[in-house]
Amino acid sequence: MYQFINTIFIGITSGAIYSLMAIALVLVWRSTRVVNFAQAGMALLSTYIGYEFIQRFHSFWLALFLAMVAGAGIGALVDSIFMRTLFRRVAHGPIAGVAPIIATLGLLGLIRASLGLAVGNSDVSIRPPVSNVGYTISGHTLAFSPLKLVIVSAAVFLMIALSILFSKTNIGLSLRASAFSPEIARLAGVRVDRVRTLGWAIAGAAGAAAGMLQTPSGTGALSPDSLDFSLLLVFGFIAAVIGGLESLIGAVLGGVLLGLVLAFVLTYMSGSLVFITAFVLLIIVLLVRPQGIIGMNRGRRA
Amino acid sequence: MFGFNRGKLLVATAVLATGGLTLSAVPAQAFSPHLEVGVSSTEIKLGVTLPMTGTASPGYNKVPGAMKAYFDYVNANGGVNGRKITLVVKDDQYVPTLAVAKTNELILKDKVFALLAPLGTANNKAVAAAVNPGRRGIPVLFVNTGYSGFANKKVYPTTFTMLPSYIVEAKIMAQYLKENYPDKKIGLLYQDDDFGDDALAGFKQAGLNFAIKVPYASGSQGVSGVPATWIGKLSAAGAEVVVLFGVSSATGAALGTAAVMKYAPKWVLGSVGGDATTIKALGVPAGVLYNATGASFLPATTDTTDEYIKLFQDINTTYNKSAVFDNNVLVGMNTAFVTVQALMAAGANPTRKSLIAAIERKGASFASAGLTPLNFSATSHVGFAGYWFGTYGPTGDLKPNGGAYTVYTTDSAGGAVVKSTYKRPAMPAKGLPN
Amino acid sequence: MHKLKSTNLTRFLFFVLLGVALFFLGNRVDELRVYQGATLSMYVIAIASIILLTGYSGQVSLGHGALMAIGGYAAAITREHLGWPIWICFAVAVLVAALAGSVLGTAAARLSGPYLAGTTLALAVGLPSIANQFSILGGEQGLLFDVGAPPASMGADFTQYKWYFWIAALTALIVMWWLQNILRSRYGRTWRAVRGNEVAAELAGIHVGKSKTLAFTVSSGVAGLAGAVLAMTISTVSPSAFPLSLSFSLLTGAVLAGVSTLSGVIIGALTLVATPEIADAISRRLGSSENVTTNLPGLLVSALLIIVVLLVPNGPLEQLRSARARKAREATHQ
Amino acid sequence: MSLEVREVSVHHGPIRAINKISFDVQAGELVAMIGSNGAGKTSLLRALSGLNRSAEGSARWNGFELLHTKPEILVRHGVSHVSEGKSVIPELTVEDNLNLGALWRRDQSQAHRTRQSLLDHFPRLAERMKQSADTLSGGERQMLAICRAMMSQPELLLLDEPSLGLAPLIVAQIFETIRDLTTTMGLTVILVEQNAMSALKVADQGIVLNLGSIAAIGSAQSLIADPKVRAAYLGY
Repeated sequence: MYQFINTIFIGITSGAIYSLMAIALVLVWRSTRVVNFAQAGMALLSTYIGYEFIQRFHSFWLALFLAMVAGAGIGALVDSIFMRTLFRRVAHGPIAGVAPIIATLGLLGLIRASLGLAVGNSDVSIRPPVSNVGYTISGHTLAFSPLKLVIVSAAVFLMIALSILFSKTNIGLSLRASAFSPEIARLAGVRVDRVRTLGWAIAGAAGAAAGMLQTPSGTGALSPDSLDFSLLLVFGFIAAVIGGLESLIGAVLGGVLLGLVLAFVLTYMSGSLVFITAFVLLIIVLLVRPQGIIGMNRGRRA
Repeated sequence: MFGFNRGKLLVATAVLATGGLTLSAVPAQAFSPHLEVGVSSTEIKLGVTLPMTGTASPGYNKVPGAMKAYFDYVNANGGVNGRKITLVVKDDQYVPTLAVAKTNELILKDKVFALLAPLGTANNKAVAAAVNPGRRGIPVLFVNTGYSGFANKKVYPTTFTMLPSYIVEAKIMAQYLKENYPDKKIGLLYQDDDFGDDALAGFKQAGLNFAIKVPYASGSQGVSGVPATWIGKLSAAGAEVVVLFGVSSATGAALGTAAVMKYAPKWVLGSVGGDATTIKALGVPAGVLYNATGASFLPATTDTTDEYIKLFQDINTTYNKSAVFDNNVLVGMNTAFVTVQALMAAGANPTRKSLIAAIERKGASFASAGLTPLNFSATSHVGFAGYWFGTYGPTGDLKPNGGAYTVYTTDSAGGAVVKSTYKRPAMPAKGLPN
Repeated sequence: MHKLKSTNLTRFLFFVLLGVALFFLGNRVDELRVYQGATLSMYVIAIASIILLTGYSGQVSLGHGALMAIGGYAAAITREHLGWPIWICFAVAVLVAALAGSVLGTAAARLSGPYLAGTTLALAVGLPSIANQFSILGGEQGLLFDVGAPPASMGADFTQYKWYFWIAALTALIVMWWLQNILRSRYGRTWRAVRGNEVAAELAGIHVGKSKTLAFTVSSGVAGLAGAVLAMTISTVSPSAFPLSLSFSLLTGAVLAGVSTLSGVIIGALTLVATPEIADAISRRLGSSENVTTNLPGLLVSALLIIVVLLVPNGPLEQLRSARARKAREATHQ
Repeated sequence: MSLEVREVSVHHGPIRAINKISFDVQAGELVAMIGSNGAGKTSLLRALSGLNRSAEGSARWNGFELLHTKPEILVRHGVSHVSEGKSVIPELTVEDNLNLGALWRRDQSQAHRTRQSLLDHFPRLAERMKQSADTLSGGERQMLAICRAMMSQPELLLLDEPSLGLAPLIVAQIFETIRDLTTTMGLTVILVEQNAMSALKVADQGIVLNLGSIAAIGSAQSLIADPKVRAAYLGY
């Protein structure tokens, strides 16, 4: 029973971390129809910037805020000087489907290598801002700590806040319109280029939050070659696809579903099945619903 | 779409021509007839492939720097019979395809004399099969893996191992556990591939039973939530002693997560993932390691009373930009130290054959920081085959249990685990073999 | 600019000619270049499989590394357990990978862009870890794949690598020739129609789903063959030989080659093989510090990729062609 | 207030879609622009609305140059374009599609009033505010597209083939609505149509395009009466 409850906690907290990344991916997808593989690199860079701020100001929370600002700046920069040029040049043909993937992969490599050049390939570490020791209830320690509470809250908060932003505000309407039909949005007077850049900026900030929160929740280590960030990208993307790519709630649901299924398979079946489980879960979900849990029924080809 | 107009033929020809140019633009390397490949009157060239970048690189990418540092120290003190040693480092990103390609470059383009300390089981196996240094007579010195298969002289005739095999380690560890924790429930975390399979074989041979065995997929330790499931299973099974037989990142993740879940069994760390510096660099607080048991075949990295450690630390400061002196650096330096002795033993004008013969003949008497003997002989290419156990102090220093190094040795086959009587000889003056 | 009459025969002769040229080239260069030639041929096949899928049927796969793994393992198991001749092992690699591809392709045909990308990515991450679950797959160290020594009739100084190169280059030539033929066939036209406009193709009576599945199947089979060739060049198959980065570098090669046409495939392969070496040389010339030598190759490859995507997104050949077309147009306008 | 088009040319690669054409449109007029498929109607409209910014020449609305200006800027200067094929975003609700047209406006209370008066005009849309736009019928979508453009309170409205794919009865309704809007709101409208007869019937002026040049221009009645135009474009 205790193990069962703990497994649920493990699933939810790890799911929350995948969700944070999934949210960032969904944001870029929703505002520009690009699957942003550079998101891992942008998050890594933002987290390094956050680490520098921690060294300077000795406050995780201030550093988190500044890292998110930096992440937003990085996102905006990537879009305005990079993706905009790309879209001007590749609008049509088979390349239009792969160019954004290739370009963002290239960017991921560029950020990695530049970071490696700048800071070297060894680790630095970020301490948890609040206790990461599990809560104890009647003598049992749960796999759930104040830090994990912060992470889950952050994922839920971002989901709610950004969902409101998207569905209830004028900015959100501009974002959605620009993503679905840039031409019509333009004709309606939406400054599509700026709106897209804004979408990237918000995603950059969300990605920075994911990086800053996941690092201390793991071992705390940070390096340009960090395995954790590549895996965060892969699992975040899988979560986003499971959730349906169009919806922030879907991103969180996808993340939590992935987290729970992984936790239960690893605990009750075999610890070796991590990657296979992720693949099988994705296939099952997509066979039942090709557009993800909360996807649009008449999904656009993109 | 595929009409062959003239333009396309032109382009195709141009591409072919460029390809041809690139392919043929290799200067034919001139070499004197009486000197072996990779040996000139002033230089001996060695080569290493290992992950310098990528997710497998942390820790291991410090080894070449350490080896270079020791070679530079030797070079500054007259070199090997007047020749300087250079080490060509290639990044294989832990991918066998790249390991083969880079090893080919080392042999065919850089023309190295011997391969040194290549890393990784799959990589070494692919290189052995595709590049076949064995058939070409190219020495592969001191592979940096504990997979027991490479000690098979028939399959890998020019390969020498340095690390004790995982089987040896597991057998000795089993003995230690049976002696010290006879009635405790013991749990095991292991990597679910050949690394773990070797360990399981060793534990099984020694007749040790685990209350619970938790496998993990290589790489999955970086996935959020995965380490928590290990700890969940270990604690649910009530394991009081837990053996962590994985890589550093897995050990670190297990220890860190256990602290979060307030699970505090007696930890016993395998040597691969047991380097305190690496674990601490992963962000795990030193306190978590406190009182855990660790194993090594080299002196503790912080033991400055040891003459080798003291010398290597000095060399590290002078020639390695004061890199953090951890087990990777120590292993690198010690490997380089043994390599220099092998080169010296191979004669005034070493050949690949004479190098292999020298190690087979004199290898067992080579000086080294190791606390167990090197077992090289005409019939054995196995290096170290023993371990001592220690306890991590509050700052993460591994100190031998009982104050002195008590070393156990065994072999990868059915041999018994015995207490070693080996007395390490004194270090050659200034750590320079002669 | 007039077109030479293109028939199956001229095309066949072109490939024969190319083969003869490669044969002489193989005799003139040193051992390392011969080995790289085998790797190059492997990349030609693998990149062709990507171009076929993306350029001609408009689907994106991030998981072709996994399909290569399937082919590689199929060939190795056939060789090790049945001891069949090498060309049968290659054929088995094609069939098994194509079978896996058809299953995956059936699912893929229902998925639009990013969903397919996600599925194939998960496959690339998930599949290699199966190797440790079944002992027949040999675990982390993998299986040996020994294609055997070159026939004695080739002479004593005919090296193992030259043998690899011959097999790989011949395989690549046959694959390219066959692909050119299939692309000019009914299937090729169907794929292009689907790529151009799915709705229009559907109206024209093309079964879009079937057509896409077929393209995925053929592409997977070719990828499987590339996997077998890769396994030959490293004489083993192991999970770590097919990392996610392999799938990514194939996409990179396809973009460098120009995804819309097969004819640039050699450029993509050449760049993949040469760039690390060039980067290595540059970094060694510049590199005083370890940090530079370690990170510069990655930096250069990424930068090259970004430059190509931004400046010549359709590949250098396509760029050349359109530039020439523009010039020709201007000439006629005057 | 008027639109002055002077020597405008539009290229599509090597093909010249519009060849140096000039004409004027007076404020408050409804101009039907007709011509066969490929005559260059849509190309001209896209140049005027900033969607194609490679056009040459000059087109001024009240002295403001339209060519080479981004569509999102033109909207702010009173020029709205409803592009070909039901210019609505099917993934958004009817309400969102409407609101989209006025997002750029500082004064949202004004936008609210505009919306109210449009909804009074089109009760069908008012009933379907929360539905997604792809649940609407073709005619309703076209209405929605026009309303979205009206939300920007344009002075000059460019309409590209609003009748495309609609039943004749619906087409008549749409044209009536356009006529109505022109008169009651004092709009200036350029209506590009294949459906030449229906368009000319509601228009004040007509322009006939042929192969990128103006073939005929004049009052709508005179064009309907012109036998050559009748034969070539009106089908009888």
